[in-house]
Amino acid sequence: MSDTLGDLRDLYQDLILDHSRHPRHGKRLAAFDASAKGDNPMCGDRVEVFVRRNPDGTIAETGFEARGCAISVAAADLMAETVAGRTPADTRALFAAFRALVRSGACPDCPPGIAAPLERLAPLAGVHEYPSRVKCATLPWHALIAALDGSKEASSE
Amino acid sequence: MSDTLGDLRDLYQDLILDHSRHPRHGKRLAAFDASAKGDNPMCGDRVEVFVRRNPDGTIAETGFEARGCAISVAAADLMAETVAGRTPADTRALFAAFRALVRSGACPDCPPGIAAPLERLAPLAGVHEYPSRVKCATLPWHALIAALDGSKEASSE
Amino acid sequence: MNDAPYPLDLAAIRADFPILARTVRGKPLVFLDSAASAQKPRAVIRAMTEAMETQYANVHRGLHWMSERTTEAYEAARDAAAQLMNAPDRHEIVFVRNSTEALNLVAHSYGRHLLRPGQAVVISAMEHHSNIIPWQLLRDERGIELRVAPITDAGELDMAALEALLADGKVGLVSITHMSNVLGTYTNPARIAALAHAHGALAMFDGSQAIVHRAVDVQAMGADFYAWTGHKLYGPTGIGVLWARRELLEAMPPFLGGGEMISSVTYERSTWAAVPHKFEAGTPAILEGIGLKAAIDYVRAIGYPAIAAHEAALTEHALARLAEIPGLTVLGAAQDRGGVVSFTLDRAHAHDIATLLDRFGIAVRAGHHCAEPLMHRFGVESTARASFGLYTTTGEIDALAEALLRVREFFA
Amino acid sequence: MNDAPYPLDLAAIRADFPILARTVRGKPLVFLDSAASAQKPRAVIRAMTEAMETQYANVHRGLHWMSERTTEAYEAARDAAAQLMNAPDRHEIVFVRNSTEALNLVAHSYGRHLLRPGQAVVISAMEHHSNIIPWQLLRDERGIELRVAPITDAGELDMAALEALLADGKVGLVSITHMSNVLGTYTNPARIAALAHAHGALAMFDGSQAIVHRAVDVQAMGADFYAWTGHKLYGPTGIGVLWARRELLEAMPPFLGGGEMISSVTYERSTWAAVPHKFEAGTPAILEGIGLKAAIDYVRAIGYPAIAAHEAALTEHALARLAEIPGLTVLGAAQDRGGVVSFTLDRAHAHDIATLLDRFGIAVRAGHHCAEPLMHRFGVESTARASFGLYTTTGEIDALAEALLRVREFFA
Ligand SMILES: Cc1ncc(COP(=O)(O)O)c(C=O)c1O
Ligand SMILES: Cc1ncc(COP(=O)(O)O)c(C=O)c1O
Repeated sequence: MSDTLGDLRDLYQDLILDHSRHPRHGKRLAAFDASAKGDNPMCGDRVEVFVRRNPDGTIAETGFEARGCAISVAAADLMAETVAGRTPADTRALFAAFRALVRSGACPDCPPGIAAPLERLAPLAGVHEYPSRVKCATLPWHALIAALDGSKEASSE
Repeated sequence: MSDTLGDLRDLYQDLILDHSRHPRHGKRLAAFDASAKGDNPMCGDRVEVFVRRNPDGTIAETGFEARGCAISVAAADLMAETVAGRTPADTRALFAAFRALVRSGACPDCPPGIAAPLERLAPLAGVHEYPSRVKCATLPWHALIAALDGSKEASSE
Repeated sequence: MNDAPYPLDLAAIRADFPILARTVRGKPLVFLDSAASAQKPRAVIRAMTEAMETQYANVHRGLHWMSERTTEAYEAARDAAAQLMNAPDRHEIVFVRNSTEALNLVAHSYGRHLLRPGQAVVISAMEHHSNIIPWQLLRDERGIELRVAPITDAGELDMAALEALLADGKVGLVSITHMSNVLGTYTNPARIAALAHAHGALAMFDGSQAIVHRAVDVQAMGADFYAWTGHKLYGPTGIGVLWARRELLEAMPPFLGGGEMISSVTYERSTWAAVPHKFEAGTPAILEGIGLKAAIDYVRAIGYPAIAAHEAALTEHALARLAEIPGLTVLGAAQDRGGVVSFTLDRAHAHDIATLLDRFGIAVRAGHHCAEPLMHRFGVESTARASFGLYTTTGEIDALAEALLRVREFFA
Repeated sequence: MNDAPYPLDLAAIRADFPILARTVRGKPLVFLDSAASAQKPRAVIRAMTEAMETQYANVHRGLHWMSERTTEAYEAARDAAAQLMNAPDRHEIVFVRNSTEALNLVAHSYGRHLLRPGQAVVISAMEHHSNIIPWQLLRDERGIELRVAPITDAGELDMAALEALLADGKVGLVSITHMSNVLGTYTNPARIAALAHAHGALAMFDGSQAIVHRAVDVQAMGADFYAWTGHKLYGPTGIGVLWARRELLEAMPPFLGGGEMISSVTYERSTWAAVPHKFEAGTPAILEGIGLKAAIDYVRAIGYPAIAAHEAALTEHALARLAEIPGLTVLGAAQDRGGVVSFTLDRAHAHDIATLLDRFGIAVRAGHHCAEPLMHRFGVESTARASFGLYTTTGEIDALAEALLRVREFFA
């Protein structure tokens, strides 16, 4: 069974496990400029994302309250980590790249400027083997984009 | 193709063709004691059966107005021929035997007393190969039984 | 017919349909009942068999390999159906059991909730019962008027009369067949939709017959709803398609309630999943979706240009051969007509014709073809009907014509 | 377990299901998701394939050989279904798409037309969404009250509370599951029906799960309606069964309108075919009926006594093995429970459990199992669920238990 455990590690890399168990950003921010909820009714995952902005409009800090699986919590935490300091437009571009990554396992056409943060998100690429779990990984991003857009609820599909 | 024509004759025996083209009883009776309609909505066959009774309750005469296929018209005409002089109970028994005949091609368990009229109806036995046409052959009988029962419409199924 | 190479390789196509090798009553099967339901190519049979043998589980929400793969295969049918109709959005494809359910879904969800009493629905005089009864039930339950656009003696939709029916602006929905299953008449959905829209009505088309023979482009025709059924398009029974514009689907309340169609459930209040799932309650016809995908792929590989040309050739040939038979009358004479030909023959009853043809191994349908009011329109109770599929040959039509001569003799 | 010979020949049964020979992720498939949908035996696959290859046409009204034979094969499914449930009359079997449609049919046709505002419907706290939403829609549209009979912490129906809900005589229909798809609890339909009848209500049972494992006798249980779904009984998707007492079916108006369900049609007024056809609009799921017949024959050949004994043995084994896993909590503890076991495991989320088990080739389901209110009742968001079919082995349950220990370690 040792190679099965190897398989498990493949998908649930230590990094993911660590972020899901001890999320650094897993809290409601004391002060925030925007927030939005995301809901994956198919599996009961639920996340609320809080965003504080810098005066220049870039993201100062992101926090979240999540109830969900290891993948969604880790995805939320890694997201919070990688979007800090980015403009909303950058964040959107990063989400597009991330979505490609978790849907197909790679993002060959991704702009080089995005390589570094995408690298950071790469541990989640294994999710592409489980199409129904892709939503777990993208749910916090949908909520974040909704918050940036000023709506209260993410409309994921 | 000659043996196909033979096959055709099998089912549409001369007798049937003859009765369907020149029904002896295909008319509304001038005077009648009971009548009922039968309807086969599946194929548009429609028949109305008229019965005149003898003082002893036996059937004096049966007539019918039919719009339908060769099988249903011939069946109605042969029915009218064979039920004349019979009591309602006899008629019912004959119908049961006839139904077995057109459903299965034979009526092995039929009471011997019924052998002679059943023989007369035997040309219709070939219908059993076409389950959806069995109703064509039984429709006039359903109407006749309904008339004997005093209802106006046969409830066939 | 001209000298161009024949548009499709009939021998190869026939070899794709195992059932065509069968004999019936000792004679080769001549299956001229495709408009009722078409035969299935090996690709469809194989797709369903392989799913059951190698890759099957319930779809959606399953997180294991079998369920993920089955979901992909099933959802691929949605993509295929969207492409087939040139639907702008795969989420506009709602899987239902058959055309009948598609029409009922619209009558229930759109008709009972978004039409108002006093509004009207227009159908035509050549509809299948499945495009009549749902509107009658709606009328009787909700006071929505039902109007019937007449057809001409040639069996064509009377466009002037249709326009007159729309004139008072009360019509909310026009629901008309794209091809008559009795007369073979093609209607002109683009013109009908334009007319409907000009008078504030939506346009729905019953494509059960049309999509079998002709490319359907719901965007080009400007349709609002389009319905069809898998089993006539060489696919399995148990699956059909309702296409509707997304904003309509979003405005419509759900029809059936249950698993798969919800977003969240409490006893007080439930919310619905996004379209199309809102309309797909319960375990869907998974294997049938997989089979339908194979059928769509099969049809697209042959291509509608070839299919339509073949249909036109067969129809022309059939009309010519049947015209040679004394006492035979073909119903309708539309300019634009396809591979469905209904006829009466002297005094012979349609049922007797069908039964006698069956003795020759020839399968035709007889009856009212689920279009009683249309029968009345033409003053008949029933007709015999020969209908063609992409595997039909002119030789089979010749066999029909010869057999009909014998039938006629027989009843002479 | 005792020393009696094992009730069924598992090796032979497993050999009947081609998919069980598959590997997933390099490991033998361990399919513990049969409650979502069961795998198909070769007999079912063959029946459907043979129909498509040798004997297919649309049913009813066809007068030719292919149609006559296909009609016989399809209608034989009705006889088989009637026998399976000990229905007194084959005409009481209505074919639908699945359990969900059966429940909706009753909610629409019976609920909207024969229940009156002010009356109530009672369901239980352990229903599948398919037995919740149709009644919610009915409530919101027609002012029929919806009452929920509570369950105990053990996951059993609280019969005293049910009786209290019936006491005011306002309840027209009690609709309750025969077996919970989450807890595995069997209810007691005979007692429920007696109680309902004593208070003037009808009794409907959702037999989606129960009929897979236990002999159902609708007459002995005194049911008025009984619903189930083909794909869980080793049959194809796209077909399900509603059984109802004939007088009810006769009193109920049609649900969907269209072909096949009419007696006669004019624009003014249409009349309906006799039951069950009144409720079967459009081309039915013909191939699926033929497949379902094969599934029923397969199940009957093995026999419910053996199937039920096997289920009991598997359930006992599973509960024992899962009890050994620290941190694992099984939902419910009903006295009478069957082959469905839902559980939570420490901090591990159900979805992660399912995904990790999948890496071992083990298929379980995770989520709310279309029973959100029941999840809330037990204070959980989701569970993992292992469920058994007649091909399930104790060895597979052992594999699950061992893998769960690794999963636990992994998340420790
Ligand atoms: C108890 C119960 N009821 C109803 C259903 C619905 O069955 P279907 O999805 O086939 O309609 C299911 C299964 O999903 C079930 O387990
Ligand atoms: C024009 C037309 N509409 C609707 C239908 C109904 O299709 P289905 O029986 O598959 O629902 C048919 C075929 O029967 C048809 O030919």
